[in-house]
Amino acid sequence: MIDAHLPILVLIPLFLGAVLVPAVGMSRRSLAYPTALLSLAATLGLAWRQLVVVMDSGTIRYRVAGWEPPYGIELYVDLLSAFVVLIIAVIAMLVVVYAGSAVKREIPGQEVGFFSVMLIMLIGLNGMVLTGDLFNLYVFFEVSSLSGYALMAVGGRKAPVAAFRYLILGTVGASCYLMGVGYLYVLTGSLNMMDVASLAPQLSENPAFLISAVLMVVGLGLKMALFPMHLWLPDAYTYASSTATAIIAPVMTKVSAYVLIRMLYFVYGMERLETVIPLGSVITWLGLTGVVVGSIMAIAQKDAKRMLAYSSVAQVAYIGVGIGLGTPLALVGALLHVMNHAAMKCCLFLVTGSVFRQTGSTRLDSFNGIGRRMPLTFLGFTVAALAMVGIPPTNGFFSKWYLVLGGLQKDAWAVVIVVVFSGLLTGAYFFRLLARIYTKPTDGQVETTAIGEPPPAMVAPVLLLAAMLLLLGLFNHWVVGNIIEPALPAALTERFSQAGF
Amino acid sequence: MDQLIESWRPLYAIVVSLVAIPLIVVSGSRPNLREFWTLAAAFAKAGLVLSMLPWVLNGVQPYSRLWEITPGVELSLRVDTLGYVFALVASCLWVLTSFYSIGYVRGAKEHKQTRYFASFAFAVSSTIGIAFSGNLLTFLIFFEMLTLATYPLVIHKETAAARFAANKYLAYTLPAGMCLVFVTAWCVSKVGNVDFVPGGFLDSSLGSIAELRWVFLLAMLAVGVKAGIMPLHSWLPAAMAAPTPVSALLHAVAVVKAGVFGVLRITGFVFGPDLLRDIGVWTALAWVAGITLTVASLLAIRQDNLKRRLAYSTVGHLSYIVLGAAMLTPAAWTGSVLHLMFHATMKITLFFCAGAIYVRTHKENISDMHGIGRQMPFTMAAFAIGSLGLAGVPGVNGFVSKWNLAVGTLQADQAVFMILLLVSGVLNAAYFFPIVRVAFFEKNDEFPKFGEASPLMVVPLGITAIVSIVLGVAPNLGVHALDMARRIAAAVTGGAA
Amino acid sequence: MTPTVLIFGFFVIATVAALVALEVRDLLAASAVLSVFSFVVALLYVSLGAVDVGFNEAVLGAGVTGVLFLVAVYHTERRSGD
Amino acid sequence: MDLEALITGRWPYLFTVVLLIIGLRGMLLKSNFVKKLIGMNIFQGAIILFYVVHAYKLGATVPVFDKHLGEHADLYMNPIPHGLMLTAIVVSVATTGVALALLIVIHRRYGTLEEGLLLEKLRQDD
Amino acid sequence: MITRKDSVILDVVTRIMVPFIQIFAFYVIFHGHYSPGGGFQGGALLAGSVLLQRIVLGRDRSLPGFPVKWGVPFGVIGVLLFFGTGLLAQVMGGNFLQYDALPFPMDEVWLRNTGILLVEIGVAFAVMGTLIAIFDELSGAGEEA
Repeated sequence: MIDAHLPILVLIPLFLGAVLVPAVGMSRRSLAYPTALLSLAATLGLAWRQLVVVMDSGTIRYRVAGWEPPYGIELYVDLLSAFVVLIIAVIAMLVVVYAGSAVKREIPGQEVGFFSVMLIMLIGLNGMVLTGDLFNLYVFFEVSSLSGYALMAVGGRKAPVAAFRYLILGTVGASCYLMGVGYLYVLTGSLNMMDVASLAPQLSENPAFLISAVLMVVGLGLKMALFPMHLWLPDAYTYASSTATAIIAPVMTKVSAYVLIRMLYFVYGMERLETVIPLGSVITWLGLTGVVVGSIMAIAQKDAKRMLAYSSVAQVAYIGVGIGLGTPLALVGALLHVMNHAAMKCCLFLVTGSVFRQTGSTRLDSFNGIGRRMPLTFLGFTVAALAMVGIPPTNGFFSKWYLVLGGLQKDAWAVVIVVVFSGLLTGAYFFRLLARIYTKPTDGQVETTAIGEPPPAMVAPVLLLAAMLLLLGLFNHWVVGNIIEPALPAALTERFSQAGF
Repeated sequence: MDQLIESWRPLYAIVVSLVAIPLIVVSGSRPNLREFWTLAAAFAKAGLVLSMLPWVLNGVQPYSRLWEITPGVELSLRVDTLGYVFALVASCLWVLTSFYSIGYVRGAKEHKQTRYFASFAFAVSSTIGIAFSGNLLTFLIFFEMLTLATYPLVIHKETAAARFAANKYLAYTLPAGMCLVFVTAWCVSKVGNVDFVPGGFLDSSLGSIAELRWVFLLAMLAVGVKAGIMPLHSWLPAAMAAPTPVSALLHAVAVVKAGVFGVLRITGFVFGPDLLRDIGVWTALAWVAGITLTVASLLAIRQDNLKRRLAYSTVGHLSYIVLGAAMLTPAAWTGSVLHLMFHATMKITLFFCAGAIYVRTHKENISDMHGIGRQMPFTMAAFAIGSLGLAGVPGVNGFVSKWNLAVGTLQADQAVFMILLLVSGVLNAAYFFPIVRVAFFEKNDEFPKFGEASPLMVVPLGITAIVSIVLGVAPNLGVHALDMARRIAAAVTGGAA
Repeated sequence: MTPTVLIFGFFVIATVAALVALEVRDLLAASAVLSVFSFVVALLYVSLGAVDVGFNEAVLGAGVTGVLFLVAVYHTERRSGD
Repeated sequence: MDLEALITGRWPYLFTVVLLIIGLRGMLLKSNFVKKLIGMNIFQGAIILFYVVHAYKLGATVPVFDKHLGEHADLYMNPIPHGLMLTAIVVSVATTGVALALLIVIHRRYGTLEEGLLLEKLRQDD
Repeated sequence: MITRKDSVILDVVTRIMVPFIQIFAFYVIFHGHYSPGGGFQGGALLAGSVLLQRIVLGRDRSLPGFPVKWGVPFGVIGVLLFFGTGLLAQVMGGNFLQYDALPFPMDEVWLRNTGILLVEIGVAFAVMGTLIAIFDELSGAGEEA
């Protein structure tokens, strides 16, 4: 009986956590951390259970308040959404374990607010993934955005400015999305995704339908920081506290990317849109440009967090490339990269957090020779960096691998070449950094001797993530074969059925 | 067709040194224990590889099928004869190099020895992985792992030169890796199953000639960097900034041979002789190799730094192998495979000698080595043997492989390449013999008394020198090198050598 | 139901209020005009038949938002550069 | 549909579009942060207006049950957009609240809310 | 900033207005499910009445009415009420928020009525608590400076 209710049950521990953290935190601040941990652990367990259930017995459609779909809100959980929810839960769990010691040092006195707002953000993100209702998605979209602004505003001195800028752009994005929903509603009279999807085939020639698709791409593109809508991202990531970045960077943009995939391929039907406007090609080209520009910008940075932020722009652009290409293998690549990049970026940002905690700075200078002082932490960092570059057999290689195969399916040579060789640009900044980390600096920098490993709770998540990166790489086919591939829209796989699937 | 037999031994042979890495790292503060792990792994690996010899000689291919790593492609390890030859060379020489390394790093008081030994173990694992890869994707994975494993070794000294060399190394090998990714992806999307097949699995129906040529070009760029084909060779002399055992094993055996091995795999097992003739690229490859071996020899003469001279010599000799592969005839392939093995024993001898000299005298330049042969007679005698072999003097194993190569060029009706081979042999003599002459026949009064380096270094180099001679006299002794080479050549080219 | 003229009038007022709110240099006045805008829009909602939306907009948009703006302006500065 | 019919039949939509543009212009072009927020409020108001205008049916009444009209759905306006907009308004107020809180913090740290001045001060921070 | 403004008129009007606003707010909440209004508006009105006191009477004199500390707990109570109702329905075998599954001894129509009412009250509390908390946060932020 419980299984049928899983979609809503996943959200409930988060809700309870979000209200209980401030409640218990007001009396004893130290209780906030265990409460948050507990609620996330419950979510993690439920998310895992949900994935298992969905794999066993198929999609769960849950009617909130028992209303029939077109009128009530429906939660729609298929393999993909269960999978993304699990990714969010795992990443969040690790970050929260890490945050216990990190937050106390980095943003003292604000632990309660941090955990509470973070849980609210996770509600929003999970809600975006789970809901089957377009307007409900908007609400969750805003819930996650608002709490995201709040999280980002706490941190460095400049954090509020960055957060405010993000707020303005984010609101434009959310409003674009809302307009898109509006047009769709005008056309179909329904807000239920499945309903709209079943009506979409008759509408593909309708200009309003196309406008709404474009508006959605812009709205979600802004939130996922798809080039050139990434302008808010570098500042926001750089100035927010490392822990906040470590949860926002991996999850927020990825969830938006996932929602974009869900919209374009499951609701609108990309192949029908393609026949009227070259939306896919535009997204692909934006993605390719983003990969190159993001990577080049990352090379030019002097601050590790900023560098990682620009590399996020590039990595998200890979997802964009996959979305735009729209061949099954490219979509597999995009979805795999959603997972892979979440894990990699989380690991990298956690390490910058540790470095900040131990040295008080995240400038590249402060990484000089630090590999000897924090060997375990930087073992994790190294693996993640290699995954970013796309060295096999880490998972980063395989998402690009599928993108390349997807490109070859369509004979999209530009994609193939850019995706294959962009690893060089990524390598340019990561190997430079690795050389800094593991060898003594040549420019006579003073070596600080007092630096050591952070507390175990800050090392363990990094190492766990690093292990995940390798395992997800080696066993990527399990994920692809059991989760991603069965979840792809049937129309798409039929079109490319000769492609080895 | 060889018989297949399922076995975990190939996997164990790869994993054994990976297992050693954490042990090495953990016992970093206790050097003797740490070195014990290195040696244990080295012996275990060599033992595992040697234990597969009977199978290979009887035409049985052990394979470990792991799991599917991408749709339609498994992570598979398969020990065919060519892979076995390469693994044999790498694992046996690792044993010797381990002893030698211990003597070297302690003698030269290198820093960060733990990192050094750990990276070394990682590199050897990757090399064996390359050798045993059953398909192109597995090959790619280990190929990239090798790139990574070598990076810390090149940058080891952390001097400006070492940094420069390491960056240069990456700047060459990373793009090469990307090319290989492309080639692999192309093959997977065209063929699906990318298992290596003697004679190649691609055929001319898969794309236009131009497309196939491009793919071949990229494939050659991918493996050619590690194989030091000109103009992709310049990282190799720069990488001589690494400690000498690294140069000895990796830059004479593992890494560069992995590149050459890649050339053999791509030409013989991916494209195949027929397709290469169809798209007409084999002569181009042959000319590049021919030019490389001549020019590299000429450049070697001009080097005064001993290790750099050896590096250019390596570049030249790698191209012998590539040239043999490009000829596509049975004898040429036999020569290539033999040279893959024999060059390793000779060149590692020379590098061991260079290292021994460096540890004792801190001299790197040939012009400073007057009369050193009297101080270190065993070392320089071994050096002389290696030099003779590389110059192609009968009696040392280098002659056997060069002979087969020369026959192969004639089989292909390309006498011009035989002339290049002969010229290069003369040039080899021209840059090696002066060193021997300087060492033994010139006097230097201000040279203080030194004596031999530690036995940990002298014994390995003595062994490799002796092995070189033994194989020169009886190439089929012990591991049946000649038979194996002939079988590979027959399988690939479809004719008896 | 409601005369079209009235709706048209509300629209015009709303547009003018929006323009004024953005152009006035005194932020306190701008906040006040924003409240006016919200209120007019609320009236529009009501006259377009969305009674509860209008209700909500009047309370939240015109009331609470206006108050929040006032507080913020008091805490920061009244003058705007543009 | 010709232009005249478009303008006469759909003038409420035109107004919403005008409001949207006014709001967007304020958000993106005004240099004062408070002005940006005012623009944002107008922008969101316009979107809500769009939904409400769409839900408006001539000759129908407010979507509240009326004994005299009975259960003829045609006679009521579509209540769903209205319900949605209630939420949208709350969202916009919450956004404004968060944004204003940020503004106060920014002003406390940098003493200005003008974009140009602020950028200069940010640069000095480095 | 929120200090007392010396205006008797404002003062008196506020004192008279606040109870009316609040009563109206409760009306809105309780009638929400069959006339315009509901939890959102009612909560906002309640919050509005508190904010009016805060602004006109000044922070000090308005605090006894609704202390700053209460904002968050009100929100928490509201959310818990909302979820409690939803979960109760779920525990009793219905879907989340499926009112007719609530275990109260009433017929179905009344059950729905009561269920919605509980939820509306929860929402009202949450909205009120949150808005006041935002306001207090905003106006308090300046005082620390």
